[in-house]
Amino acid sequence: MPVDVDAVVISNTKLSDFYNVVAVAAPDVARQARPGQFVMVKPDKDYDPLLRRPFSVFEILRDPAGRVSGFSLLNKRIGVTTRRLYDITPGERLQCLGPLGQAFESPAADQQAWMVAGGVGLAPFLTLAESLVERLAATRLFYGGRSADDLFYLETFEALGVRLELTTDDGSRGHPGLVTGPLHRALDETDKGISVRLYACGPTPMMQAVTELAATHGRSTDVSLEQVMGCGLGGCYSCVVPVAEPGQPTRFVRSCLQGPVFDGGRIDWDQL
Amino acid sequence: MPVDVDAVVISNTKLSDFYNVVAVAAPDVARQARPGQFVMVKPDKDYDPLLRRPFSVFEILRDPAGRVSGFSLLNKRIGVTTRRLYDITPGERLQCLGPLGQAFESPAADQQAWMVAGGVGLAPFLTLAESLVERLAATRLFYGGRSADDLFYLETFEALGVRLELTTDDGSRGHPGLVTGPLHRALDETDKGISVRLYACGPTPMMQAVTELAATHGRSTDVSLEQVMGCGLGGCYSCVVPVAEPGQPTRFVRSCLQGPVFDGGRIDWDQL
Amino acid sequence: MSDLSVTIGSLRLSNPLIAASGCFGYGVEYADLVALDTLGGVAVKGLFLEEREGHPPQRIVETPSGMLNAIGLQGIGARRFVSEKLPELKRRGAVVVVNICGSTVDEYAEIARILDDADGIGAIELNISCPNISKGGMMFGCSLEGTHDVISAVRRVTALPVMPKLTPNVTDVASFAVAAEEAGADAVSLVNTFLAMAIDVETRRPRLSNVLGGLSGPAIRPIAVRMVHECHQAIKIPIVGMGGIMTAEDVLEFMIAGATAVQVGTANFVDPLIWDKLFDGLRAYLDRHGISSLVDLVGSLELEERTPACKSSS
Amino acid sequence: MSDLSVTIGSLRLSNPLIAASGCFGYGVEYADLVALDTLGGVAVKGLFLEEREGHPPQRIVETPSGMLNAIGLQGIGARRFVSEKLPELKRRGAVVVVNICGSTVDEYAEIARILDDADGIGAIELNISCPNISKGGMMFGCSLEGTHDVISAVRRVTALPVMPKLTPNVTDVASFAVAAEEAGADAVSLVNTFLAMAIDVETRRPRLSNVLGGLSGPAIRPIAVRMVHECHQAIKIPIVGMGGIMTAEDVLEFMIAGATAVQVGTANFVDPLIWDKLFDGLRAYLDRHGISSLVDLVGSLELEERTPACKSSS
Ligand SMILES: Cc1cc2nc3c(=O)[nH]c(=O)nc-3n(C[C@H](O)[C@H](O)[C@H](O)COP(=O)(O)OP(=O)(O)OC[C@H]3O[C@@H](n4cnc5c(N)ncnc54)[C@H](O)[C@@H]3O)c2cc1C
Ligand SMILES: Cc1cc2nc3c(=O)[nH]c(=O)nc-3n(C[C@H](O)[C@H](O)[C@H](O)COP(=O)(O)OP(=O)(O)OC[C@H]3O[C@@H](n4cnc5c(N)ncnc54)[C@H](O)[C@@H]3O)c2cc1C
Ligand SMILES: Cc1cc2nc3c(=O)[nH]c(=O)nc-3n(C[C@H](O)[C@H](O)[C@H](O)COP(=O)(O)O)c2cc1C
Ligand SMILES: Cc1cc2nc3c(=O)[nH]c(=O)nc-3n(C[C@H](O)[C@H](O)[C@H](O)COP(=O)(O)O)c2cc1C
Ligand code: FES
Ligand code: FES
Repeated sequence: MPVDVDAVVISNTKLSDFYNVVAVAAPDVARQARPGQFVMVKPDKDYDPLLRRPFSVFEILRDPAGRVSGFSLLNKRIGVTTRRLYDITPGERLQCLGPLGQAFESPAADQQAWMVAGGVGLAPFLTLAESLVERLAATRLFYGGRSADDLFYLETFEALGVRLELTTDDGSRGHPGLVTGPLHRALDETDKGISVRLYACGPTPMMQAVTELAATHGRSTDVSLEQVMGCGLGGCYSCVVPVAEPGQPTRFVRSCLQGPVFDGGRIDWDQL
Repeated sequence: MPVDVDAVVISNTKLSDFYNVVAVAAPDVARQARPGQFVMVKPDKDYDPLLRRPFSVFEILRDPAGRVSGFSLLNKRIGVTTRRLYDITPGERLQCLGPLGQAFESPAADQQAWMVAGGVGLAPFLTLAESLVERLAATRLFYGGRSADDLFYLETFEALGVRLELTTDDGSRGHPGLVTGPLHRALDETDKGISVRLYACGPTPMMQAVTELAATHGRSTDVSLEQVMGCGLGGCYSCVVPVAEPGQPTRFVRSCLQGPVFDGGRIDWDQL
Repeated sequence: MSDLSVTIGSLRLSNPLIAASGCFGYGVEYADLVALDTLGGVAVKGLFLEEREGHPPQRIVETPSGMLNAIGLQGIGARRFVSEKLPELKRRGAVVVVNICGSTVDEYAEIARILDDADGIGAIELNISCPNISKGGMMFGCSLEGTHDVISAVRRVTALPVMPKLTPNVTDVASFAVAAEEAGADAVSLVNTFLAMAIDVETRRPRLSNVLGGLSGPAIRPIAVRMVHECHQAIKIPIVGMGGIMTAEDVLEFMIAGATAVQVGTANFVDPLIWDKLFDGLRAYLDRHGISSLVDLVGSLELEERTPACKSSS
Repeated sequence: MSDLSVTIGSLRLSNPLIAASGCFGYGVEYADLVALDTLGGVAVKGLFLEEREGHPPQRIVETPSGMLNAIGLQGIGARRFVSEKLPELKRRGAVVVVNICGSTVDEYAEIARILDDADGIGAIELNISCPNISKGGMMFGCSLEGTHDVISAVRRVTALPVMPKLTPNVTDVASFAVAAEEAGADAVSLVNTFLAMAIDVETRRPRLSNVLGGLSGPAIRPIAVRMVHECHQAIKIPIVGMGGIMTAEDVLEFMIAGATAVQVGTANFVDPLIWDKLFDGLRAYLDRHGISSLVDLVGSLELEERTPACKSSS
C-alpha cells in the first residue's frame, strides 16, 4: 500500500549540468517498490509549484546492515520542480507518496530481457536490471544519450552483468545516432527461437519506434510512459493514455493506475 | 535614490524563538539609509508569498576598513515572510529595495531625545541612537518587551551612552508593566524648561498612548507606523494613514512616501 | 469533544468535509488510503447517462497557485456506476454524493431516476457548471431558465436531496442560487471551476487539447469565498462551498462566509492524506475559541453595513 | 533590432508594455526609478472629477499568487491631475493613459472634456469595471446598456483614443467588447480585478475594511488570457490585455491570445524594475523565433476547431 512520507534528503549527487541523483530516507516507500513503479514528490509545502510530480524509483538504498533505508531518484532538470530537485540540499525534506502504479512484468524463465533507455528513461531500469539479474535472465541495455557526458551509471549496470549497447547523438561514445540503430541490428541478429522481452522508456517517439521495430521482428515491448500526472492515485483522470485492445475502440486509460507500464502494442501512438 | 539589490545574506543570528537579526551585503542601500527609513524585501523569487514586506534598517554594517558593507534587519516571526527570514541561511539571497520613506527628524541642538520602543519596534532606534550620540544629544531608550528574554541589544545601546529604561510584561526584567509607566514618571520628573523630542515605535495602541501622554506634558512624539505596504513606492495607495492637519479634515496619506514617521499629534488614531 | 456534524437538507453528515467531484475518482480509488466513512461525504466523478471517453491529453496544466483541467467528463456512466462502484462505496460506509451531468434536461432526469432506484446514495449533485463540455453542463448553469428547468425536472423524479452545483462564470451568482432555491433544490454547491486557458508560447498552441479548461486551486479561493458570501445573503437553503481549500483555516473561511459544508478538490491531489489534518485543525480552532458545535460558525461573518458594488446581472 | 512598436487606434506605442492603472501611482512616483519614456505607456490611477479619500485601511491583503485591493479610488481628481501631475509626465516623455471613473454618465463625459482640453494625453481609459466603489464603476461595466452609454457619451466629447476597461465579473465578456466596439471605442482593455474577499477566521471579520476587494496577480492570469482570447474572436478593435503578467512569457501569452498591448499591474509592486527584464525577454523571444515585428504575434494562437462551451449571457 502506498505511503506518504516527509522524507529527509540524504544526498544530492550532480551527474551533469542537467542530471542529478537525489537520495531520500524513505524506507517504507522503498521496501514496497517494485521495478517500474513511481513516487509522487513535492519539495516544498507552498503553492508554487502546487502539484506533485511523478518520478521513477531509481535505486533502492540499503544501510550497512543491508536493510532497506530509502531510495533515490534520477532527476533531469526541465522545469520548476526538477530545477528545485537539482538544487536540493541534504537535510531538506521531500514529500514522497508511493510506490504507485504497475511494475514491469518479469520475463519468463527462458526469456532474454532487453531494456531500451533514452536519456532520463534510464530511471526505471536499474531496479529492473537488479531483479532480472537475480532471476539470472540474460539482460541487455540499449541506452542512448546526447553525448558521452549524458550516459550515466554504466559501471553499475556492467557490474550487474548487463550487456551495454550505447549510442550518442554526437557519436562521442558508443554508436552514433539513435538507440534504435543497434537495437535493429540486435533484433536482426537474434535467432527467432530465442525469446526476448523488450522494455522501453524514454521520449515518446523513441518508444513508439522501439515498439514498432520490435513488432516487425515479432517481439513485444513494455513501455513506461511519462504522462503529466495530477495525483498519481486515479483521482483526477489527467494521465490517460489511449489504449486499443484488439478489436476494440481506443479507450483512455489512467496511466497512474494501469500504467505507467503498458504493452507498447496496445498504445494508440497517434492519439498520444 | 532607492536601489534594488539581490543581496547575499551574510549572517542570521537568532536572538530568541521569535527574534533574529539578518545581515545582508547591500552597501548601496546601506550607504544611503538614514534612521527611520525602511527597505522592501522578498526572500524568494516565486509567487508564494508574492509581495515584498517592509522592514526597518536595523544596523549599518561596516567592513574592517570602516567602509559600509551592508545592513541588518531585526526580524520578528509573525507570518510567512518573517518565518522565512527567521530560517534564512547565509549565502541565500534577499531582494532588498531601499532605502525608502522619510527618516526621523533630528532633535534640535539643545533637545534631549527619548526613544520609546515596544517589541520589534526597537528596529529603527539603533541607527537613530547612533546618529543622536554623534550629535551629542542626551538620549534615553524606554524599551518594553514580554519578558527579560525579549529585550535585545541592551549593551549596544548602553555602549552608545543611551540611558535605558526597561519594562517587561511579566516583571522579569526592569519595571513590570507597560513602557508608558516609566515614561510617565520621566515626563513628570523632567523640568518643563528642558526640551525633549520623543520617538515611538511599537504596537499601535502603545504609540497612541505615548503620543497622548507626551502631549499632556506638552511634548510631541514622532511615531513610526507599521502599515501593511504593497509597494513601498507610492504606487498602490495601500499604506495610507489618517492624518489630520490642524483645522483640516482627515486625509489618507501614503505612509511609504510621507511616513513611516509621522508627528503622532497629527494621526487620527481612531481611524487607524 | 467538539461536534463537527452538519446537515444538508435531510442528509446528516458527521463532518462538513466532502471530497469534491472529479478530484477523488469514484472514491474507491482512495479506499485503501483514506477511511471513506470518516469523510463527511464523497462526491464522485461527474456521470453522464452513458460512458464517455473525455478529451485527449493534455488534460491538465499547472498555473500559479492553481491548475487548469479539461478532462471532458470521462466516465463509466450512471448505470455502470450503480452496479460497479456503488456497492463498494456502501460497504465502506461512504456518504455518497453523485455528481451528474446531462446534455438535455431529460438526461438529467433519467440519471436521477436511476440513482433514485439505487440504494446507498446520499445526495445528487447536479453539475450544471462544467466548463469542459460543449453540450450540457455550463450551458444550463449560465442561464436562469436552464438552471430552473434542470432542477425542477430532477426534483420531480427523486426524493434524494438535490444540490445543483453553480458555475462562477456568471455576473450574479446569487441570482442562480435564488433560482435553484425556487426550483426546489435542497442545497447549492459552489463553485465549479473558472473557465480559463493557457498557451505554450514556444509552440503558440493551447496547452490543453480542449483549448479551454477550468481553473481550480488556491488561486480562486478569494473569489469563491465572495460568491458563497453573496449566496448566503440571498438564500435560506444550505450552501456547500468550495474552491481552493487547502487548510482548516480555509474551511473555516468558507463556513464563516456562509457554507454549511465544503468540498475539497485540488488539495486532495497535493495531499491525499489531507483529511485528518483538516479535522485536527477544525477541532483545534473550536477548542481555542470555546465553540462546541462547528455549525455555529456558519455565516458568522461580522459585518458593518455595506452595499455590494455590482449585483445587477446583464 | 526587433521592432516592439504597436498601435492602439491613432496612438503609436514604442512597445506594448503599459503600467496598469492604480499600480503605478500617477507615474511621477516612479520617475526616478524607471525612465517613463521607455514604457509603452503609463496608465495613471483612476480619477473621478473630484478628489476622493477612498476606503479606510486595511486596503490590501495577499492571497495565493495574488492580492486583493479595495483602495476605493483615492485620488486628486481630474482637474488637479491635469495641473499638478500631467506637466511632469509630459516633461518626462511618458505616453499618458488617463484612467477615469464616474458615478454618472455625465461625470465620465465631463472628465473626458477636461482631458480633451489638456495637452499631453495619449488615451483615455474608461474604468467601467472597478469593483471597489458602490456607485459607478462596475455598475456600468456589468450592463451592456451602461457600457454603451458611457462610451458613446465620452466618444462625443473627445477625439482622444477611448478605451473602456472591461470587468471580468460577467458571464460573457465578449458581448461587452462588442458593445464597446459598437459604441465607438478605439480599443478595449481587460481585465480589471475579480470581485473577491478574504476573512480573518480568528476575528471572523473581513480582512478588508471594504469587505469586498478586487483580485489581481498571477492567480487570475489563466482566466484573463481566456477572456482576451474570447474578445479577440469577437471584435476588430485592438485589445489591451492584462491580469497577472509577471514575465515576458506572460506578455507573449496575452499577445498570442489576441492582445495588441498589455498592462502590468501587481508585478510592478513585486519588482518595480521589471520593465527592462520584460523588454529583454521579448527581444530574446523574437530573436529566437526569427520574428522581426512583435505585432506579428498578435492573435497568432494556432487552434484546431472547437465550439466554446458557454457564451450565452444570462
Ligand atoms: C511515471 C513517471 C515517471 C517519471 N520518472 C522520472 C524520473 O525518474 N526522472 C525525471 O527526471 N523525470 C521523470 N518523469 C518526468 C517528470 O515527472 C517531469 O519531468 C516533471 O514532472 C517535470 O516537472 P517540472 O516541475 O520540473 O516541470 P514543469 O515546470 O511542470 O514543466 C516544464 C515543461 O515541461 C513540460 N512537461 C512537464 N512534465 C512533462 C511530462 N511528463 N512530459 C512531457 N512534458 C512535460 C511542461 O509542459 C513544460 O513545458 C516521470 C514521469 C512519469 C509520468
Ligand atoms: C515601515 C515598516 C517597518 C517595519 N519594520 C519591521 C522590522 O524592522 N522588523 C519586523 O519584524 N517587522 C517590521 N515591520 C512589520 C513587517 O513588515 C511585518 O511583520 C511583515 O510584513 C509580516 O510579513 P509576514 O509575511 O511574515 O506576515 P503575513 O503572513 O503577511 O501576515 C501574518 C499576519 O500578520 C498580519 N500582519 C502582516 N503585516 C502586518 C502589519 N504591518 N501590521 C499588522 N499586522 C500585520 C497579517 O494580517 C496576518 O494576520 C515593519 C513594517 C513597516 C510598515
Ligand atoms: C481534475 C478535475 C476534475 C473535475 N471534475 C468535476 C466533475 O466531474 N464534476 C464537477 O461538478 N466538478 C468537477 N471539478 C470541479 C471540482 O469539483 C471543484 O468544484 C473545483 O475544482 C474547485 O474546488 P478546488 O479548488 O478545491 O479543486 C473538477 C475539478 C478538477 C480539478
Ligand atoms: C492596488 C490596485 C489598484 C488599482 N486601481 C485601479 C484603478 O484605479 N483603475 C483601474 O482601472 N484599475 C485599477 N486596478 C486594476 C489594475 O489596473 C489591473 O486591471 C489589475 O490589477 C489586473 O492586472 P495585474 O494582475 O497585472 O495587477 C488596480 C489594481 C490594484 C492591484
Ligand atoms: S494522475 Fe490522477 S488519475 Fe492518474
Ligand atoms: S505601499 Fe504602495 S503606496 Fe505605499
